[in-house]
Amino acid sequence: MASILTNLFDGVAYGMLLFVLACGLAVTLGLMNFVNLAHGAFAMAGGYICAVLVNNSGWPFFGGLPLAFVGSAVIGVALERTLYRHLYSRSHLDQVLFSIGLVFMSVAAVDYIMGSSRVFIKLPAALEGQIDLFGVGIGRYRLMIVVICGLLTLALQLILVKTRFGSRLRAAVDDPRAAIGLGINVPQVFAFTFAFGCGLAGLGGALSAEILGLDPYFPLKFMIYFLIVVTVGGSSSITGPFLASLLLGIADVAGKYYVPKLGPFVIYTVMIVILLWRPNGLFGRTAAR
Amino acid sequence: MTIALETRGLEKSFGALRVTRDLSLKVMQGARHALIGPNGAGKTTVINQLTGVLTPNSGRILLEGTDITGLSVHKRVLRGLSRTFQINQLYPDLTPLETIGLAVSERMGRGGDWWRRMGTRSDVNAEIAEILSRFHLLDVMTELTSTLPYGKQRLLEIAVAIAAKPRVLLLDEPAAGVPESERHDILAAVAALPRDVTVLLIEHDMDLVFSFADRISVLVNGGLLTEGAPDEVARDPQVRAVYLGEAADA
Amino acid sequence: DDAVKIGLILPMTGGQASTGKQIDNAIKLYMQQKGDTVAGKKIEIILKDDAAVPDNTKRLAQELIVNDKVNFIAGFGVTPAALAAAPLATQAKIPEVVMAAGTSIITERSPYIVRTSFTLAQSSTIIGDWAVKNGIKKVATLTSDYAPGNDALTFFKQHFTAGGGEIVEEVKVPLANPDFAPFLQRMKDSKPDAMFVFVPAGQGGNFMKQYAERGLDKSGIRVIGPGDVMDDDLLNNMGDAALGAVTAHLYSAAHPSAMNKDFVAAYKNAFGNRPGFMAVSGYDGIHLIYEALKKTNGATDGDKLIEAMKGMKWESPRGPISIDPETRDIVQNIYIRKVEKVDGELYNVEFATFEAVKDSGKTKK
Amino acid sequence: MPDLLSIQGLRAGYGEAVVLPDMSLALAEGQVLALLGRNGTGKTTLINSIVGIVRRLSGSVALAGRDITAMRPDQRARAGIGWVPQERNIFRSLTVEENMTAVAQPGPWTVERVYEMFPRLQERRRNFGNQLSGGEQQMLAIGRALTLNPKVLLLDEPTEGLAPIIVEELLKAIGPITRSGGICSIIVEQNAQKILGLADRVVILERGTIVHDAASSALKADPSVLERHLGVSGAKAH
Amino acid sequence: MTALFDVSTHAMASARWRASEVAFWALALACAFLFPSRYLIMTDIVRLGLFALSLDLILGYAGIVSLGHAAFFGIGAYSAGLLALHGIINEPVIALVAAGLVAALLGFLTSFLVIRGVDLTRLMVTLGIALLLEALAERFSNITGGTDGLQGIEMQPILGLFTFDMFGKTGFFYSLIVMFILFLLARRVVHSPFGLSLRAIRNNPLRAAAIGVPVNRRLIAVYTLAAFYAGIAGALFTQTTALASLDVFSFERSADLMLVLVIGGTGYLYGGLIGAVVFKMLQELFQSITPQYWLFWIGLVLVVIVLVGRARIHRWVLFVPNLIIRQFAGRKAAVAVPESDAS
Ligand SMILES: Nc1ncnc2c1ncn2[C@@H]1O[C@H](COP(=O)(O)OP(=O)(O)OP(=O)(O)O)[C@@H](O)[C@H]1O
Ligand SMILES: Nc1ncnc2c1ncn2[C@@H]1O[C@H](COP(=O)(O)OP(=O)(O)OP(=O)(O)O)[C@@H](O)[C@H]1O
Ligand SMILES: CC(C)C[C@H](N)C(=O)O
Ligand SMILES: [Mg+2]
Ligand SMILES: [Mg+2]
Repeated sequence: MASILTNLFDGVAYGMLLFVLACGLAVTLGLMNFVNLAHGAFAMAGGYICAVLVNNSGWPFFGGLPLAFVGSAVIGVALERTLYRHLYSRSHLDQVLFSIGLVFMSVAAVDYIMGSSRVFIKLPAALEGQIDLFGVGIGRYRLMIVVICGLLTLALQLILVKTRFGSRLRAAVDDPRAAIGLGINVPQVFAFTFAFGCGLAGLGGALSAEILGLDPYFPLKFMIYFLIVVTVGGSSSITGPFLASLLLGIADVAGKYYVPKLGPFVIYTVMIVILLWRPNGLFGRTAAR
Repeated sequence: MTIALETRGLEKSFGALRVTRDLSLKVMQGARHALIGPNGAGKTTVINQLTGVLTPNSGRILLEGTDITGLSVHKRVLRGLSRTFQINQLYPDLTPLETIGLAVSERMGRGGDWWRRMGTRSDVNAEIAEILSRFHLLDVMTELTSTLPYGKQRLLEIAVAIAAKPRVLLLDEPAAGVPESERHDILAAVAALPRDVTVLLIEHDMDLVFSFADRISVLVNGGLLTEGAPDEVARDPQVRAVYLGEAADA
Repeated sequence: DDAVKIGLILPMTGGQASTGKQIDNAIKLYMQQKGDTVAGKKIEIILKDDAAVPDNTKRLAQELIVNDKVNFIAGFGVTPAALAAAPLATQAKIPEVVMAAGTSIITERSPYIVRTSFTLAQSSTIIGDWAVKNGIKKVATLTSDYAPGNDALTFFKQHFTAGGGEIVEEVKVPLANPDFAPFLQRMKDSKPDAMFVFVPAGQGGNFMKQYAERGLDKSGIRVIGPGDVMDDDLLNNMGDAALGAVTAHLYSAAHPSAMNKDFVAAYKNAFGNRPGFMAVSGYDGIHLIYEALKKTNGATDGDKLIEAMKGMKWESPRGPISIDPETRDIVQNIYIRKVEKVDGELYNVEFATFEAVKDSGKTKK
Repeated sequence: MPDLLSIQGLRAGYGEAVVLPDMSLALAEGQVLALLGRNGTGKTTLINSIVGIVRRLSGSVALAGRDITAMRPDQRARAGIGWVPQERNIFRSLTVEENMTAVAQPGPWTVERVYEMFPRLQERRRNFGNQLSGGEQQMLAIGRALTLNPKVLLLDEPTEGLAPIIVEELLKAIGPITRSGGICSIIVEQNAQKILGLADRVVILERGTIVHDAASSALKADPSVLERHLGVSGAKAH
Repeated sequence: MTALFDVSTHAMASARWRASEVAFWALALACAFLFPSRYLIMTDIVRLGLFALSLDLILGYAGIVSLGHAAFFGIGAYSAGLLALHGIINEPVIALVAAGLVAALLGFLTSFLVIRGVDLTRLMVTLGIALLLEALAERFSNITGGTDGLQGIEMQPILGLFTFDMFGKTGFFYSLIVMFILFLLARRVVHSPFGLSLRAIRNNPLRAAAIGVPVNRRLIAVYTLAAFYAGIAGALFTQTTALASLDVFSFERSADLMLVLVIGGTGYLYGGLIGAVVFKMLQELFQSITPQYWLFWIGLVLVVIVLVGRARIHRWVLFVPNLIIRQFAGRKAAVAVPESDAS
């Protein structure tokens, strides 16, 4: 019984981590309709920024996390203003080519600068080990992930659904020409959104170093996972990818625990089955695009 | 006279919204039938069910006496039911020649030929040539559809529907967006159809409706309000109240 | 002509890139130390990246042989790559020096293959024996699900159960595995005395961190295994959780010999981090080539070179090693090490030595 | 009284093609101007130049005496240009209500007031843009422009696809909206008949140039102008 | 009657061989004799070109995006490998066709999963299928050799006459001929009414159905055909390298394929071939300059290609050839230029 709950908790934490990593992509791909396969590169950037600050410059871990967000967001907005914005109106295939190109460049550049070995971020002692809660082992680090990610999710959902910014963003995506003609500052909305998505990715990258490992191939290795989350979740809201992340996290952990022989089958099978059942993802709007 | 197209107790809802309510409609063979009604009355939805794009929740659709309710879109076309769209549905990267060529090939059941090159069957070519010239599209036949002026695109939209040699043709606001001076091209093309082709027209331009239709059904809130000859309908106070307004003086 | 060409095929990109980098670095270091001429011939290295994909390996090897007319092919980060090149070595009659790949079968695939790395049988059998002798009765195993992992598992099991040990849980994790949590939980729930672990070098760090997170270090479940999981490359970053892990391996950066001290210092000086066992394998691989050329007096005939390599013995940073004249595989000491803190850094400190261990995985004739 | 909207020597087009060679036009407060012309004569181009989404080569646009030529389209919109695009351009993944709230500016026109004008929209308020009928989309495009509370209302073929009774109501409403709100309106229309009764002033374009500019009462008196420029008889169609 | 004449000439025009196409193939053949030391990489290019051609059939013509095309490549590769390894079919050409058919069967079965859904769904479902197959191949290591791959494949001479040699000469000509034959078939198919209906579906499935095109059936047919092509490419891979290992199914293989096709341009059949040449040559060039960091430069090239615009690059690259061709063949005979992309 205790191990069921521990597994459930691990699954939730893993899912939340996936969500923070992928939700920026859910915004760029799902809302802005831009296929940014380089999303993982921003996560990697956040991870390395945090690692360098904490390991080399002696920053505390909790000081490194916000800077991972800010650093990635700044890189994101710089690239958005110079490169990405020229590609919003291009075909998806162009976007794929472009963003894969960026991934390749980032991988090689990080390999050159940081070396190809894995990097770890030194954690404060408070985050190490497990707490025992009525026999259920709760990892402290994972607990922190659950808390941070949970709060982020709530905030994000509020911004997108309850604020005018959310509908302006969707309007800008649907029809940029009409949106700008009707008073929406489309470039600004896009740049802000993009930067925010990159920042989240950076935060996710810093949080995930401990669990997923951080090395120059991070953006390529996890690209598939991000895409799975976004597709299974559907692109019309943040709740979709969130539930998809949780579902996949729990299914993956449970699958590996109970049927370790079927390891990789679980996540792919879950994905295919869901997509056959709901081709637009769990929360996709059937009629939209 | 036989019935070309008929619906029996058609029902369609989007969630809680009943868009088609117990609709029973008969369109006679060779009729020039118009379907009018307020915005959002469900006219386009009816067409979408007739052609198989939407599946009705209940009710039957009969084409020349046979039940086609469960048939897929393309099979209905092969049985002689063809349509135009309220908003052009064309192939931006294909030329009018290819667009019409494909429609003709499909109608002759040769659309699946994978070993034969296009343009090698003279019967197909002859028919393409005939349709292109009837719709004044010969001079632009090798240009990409996306680069054609709107009026030509609208003509092509109708030409494609007619290339399928329908026995029943459904027109959804064929004159939408076409300026008055060019409407007669479209009207003329439709008027030139053989008399045994049945036409069901949806249109908000009352000049066009009254000059074209010999029978009019009025749809309101998904159900049939009234039906009759044009002058009867035009005089109907209910129709005037919900749809025509005061200006109608046909 | 006066040049000897060596086609060095390594994974320089992709998940195995760190293996390739270590070997490449070690070879550069060696040539810097020993000069680039042997027996009057200039040594020329042609480095190619195969990203650990066997068909790349094969094409690159073939082109190196046919177009560049290389005299050796060397490197090979993973088993399938080494195997893919084997028929070419045979056909072209040139030596294939395997500097990383670790499954037993490799050297049997061509009479021209020589290995300077290790086989997983070497370390896994030793740790199996050691475990039995040191009072470990119940072991749960966690191995990466691919050929080397399966080798490690099989040989460990053989020796451990033969000595009366019991395997209480056996988990194979996918090679590309992001999160160890569920597997570790399974380990924990099976309550063993120790867990036998093989994951490819790069993943060791993550594994150990999660091992600690789950409190396995505190619950008295020790980590044992072949040394890959405790690769010197990453060891120092793993944190105190790694303390006390016992592994059997061919090399430790803490190996107490003068030669090794110099090697470690020079490597650190040149590349900024510690050499791992891959670096040593590369270092010895190029040494073997140099020595063979010396013996043949610069002659590059493949058969002669292989003959020269067979039975060669020398002192490596890892300790004394030799090439088995029958199998052309490496014979080396396997050390039992424990992770300890030395001068504030984590090291695998050797405390027992099994001398001149041959690969026991060869098919018995 | 100063002109609310004033266009001076505007030259605009697409790529190489110049559609409007040299356009000057001024509208006073309370004025409703009908813009007529055959297909492709540049009516939409003129509207879109005022909105700011067509490439301007030279000339200037001023709103209430303030030069807005250098402004981006979104700034112009917020400064008071309200636009009903010819293609409606409803935001398909926004609900009916969001389509309006996303762009709304403070002022007398609220979403509620639009609902009063088009009750149909209120019924469909939670529908997404791509789930509307053709006519409902048109109503929404008009409502959306109104919630911007513009000083200049640009309506590009607003009656297309609307039921006759709605057309009638809409056209009847535009005059009062314009006059009571102290704004000005430009309506592009294919059907000259529908519009003559409503507009104060009629401008006819031909190849991007104004060929006729007069009070609509003058046109009513002399239908031959329509015949000449638009190729349709000024007399009743039937 | 001139209308009829016009229609038939124009209708047939697209299928007519252009001077540039003849030049292309002449050049390909010339390469075979000009670079006798590079047969291996050229074989690699030909194989990749054929594989990309297969993707073009579904992506460029029918608008089906796939990130899992390696599934069929892999099935073809393993089928050919197993057939040869166990001596079931020893003659390579027959084995090749057999392997292609196995892949086609898989294509047919999975097509039902793929034709549903929007682009993104298709992308992920295809990817999922390929990854599942990879996992299966790993699991059933007693058949597939697991991570070590199939070992000890020995190919018999082609038609009993031509042995595969160390220099890759036989392998190259074999691959080139197979590719050319399949190219001719593909060319025939895309210029048929069937091919036209695919383009119509890609452009507007709603309208396609509304003129009587059985959309799903056509998509299933072309998906199966493309799987056959990919299977053949995979089988060629095994036959010319005597290898088959898990990475034939890998995501990287599918992703590279996408890059290749997009670089070359979709929807005119030559895109995959040209893309394969460009991609492989760039890779080769950068790898020889910097074996460690070549990815950076490839990435940079991709980014630049997109920023400059593929269409513009095509125009620049084709400027000189077109000039020459026009001299000889008159104004209309310029090199085919790709259609605008799907999606
Ligand atoms: N997918 C959908 N989901 C929900 N409601 C829908 C959907 N499609 C249409 N509707 C609603 O159904 C009603 C009928 O729409 P339909 O398009 O059939 O009207 P119409 O009679 O063609 O109107 P118009 O003359 O304005 O084109 C409308 O109120 C519309 O909002
Ligand atoms: N995006 C564009 N790119 C290039 N040319 C265009 C574009 N839009 C319009 N044109 C051209 O500009 C000219 C004027 O077009 P415009 O749309 O302004 O005419 P219009 O009077 O609004 O016609 P309609 O009655 O059809 O709406 C036409 O010749 C048209 O072909
Ligand atoms: C232990 C590892 C170095 C083994 C190597 N990856 C191989 O495939 O053989
Ligand atoms: Mg409608
Ligand atoms: Mg216009």
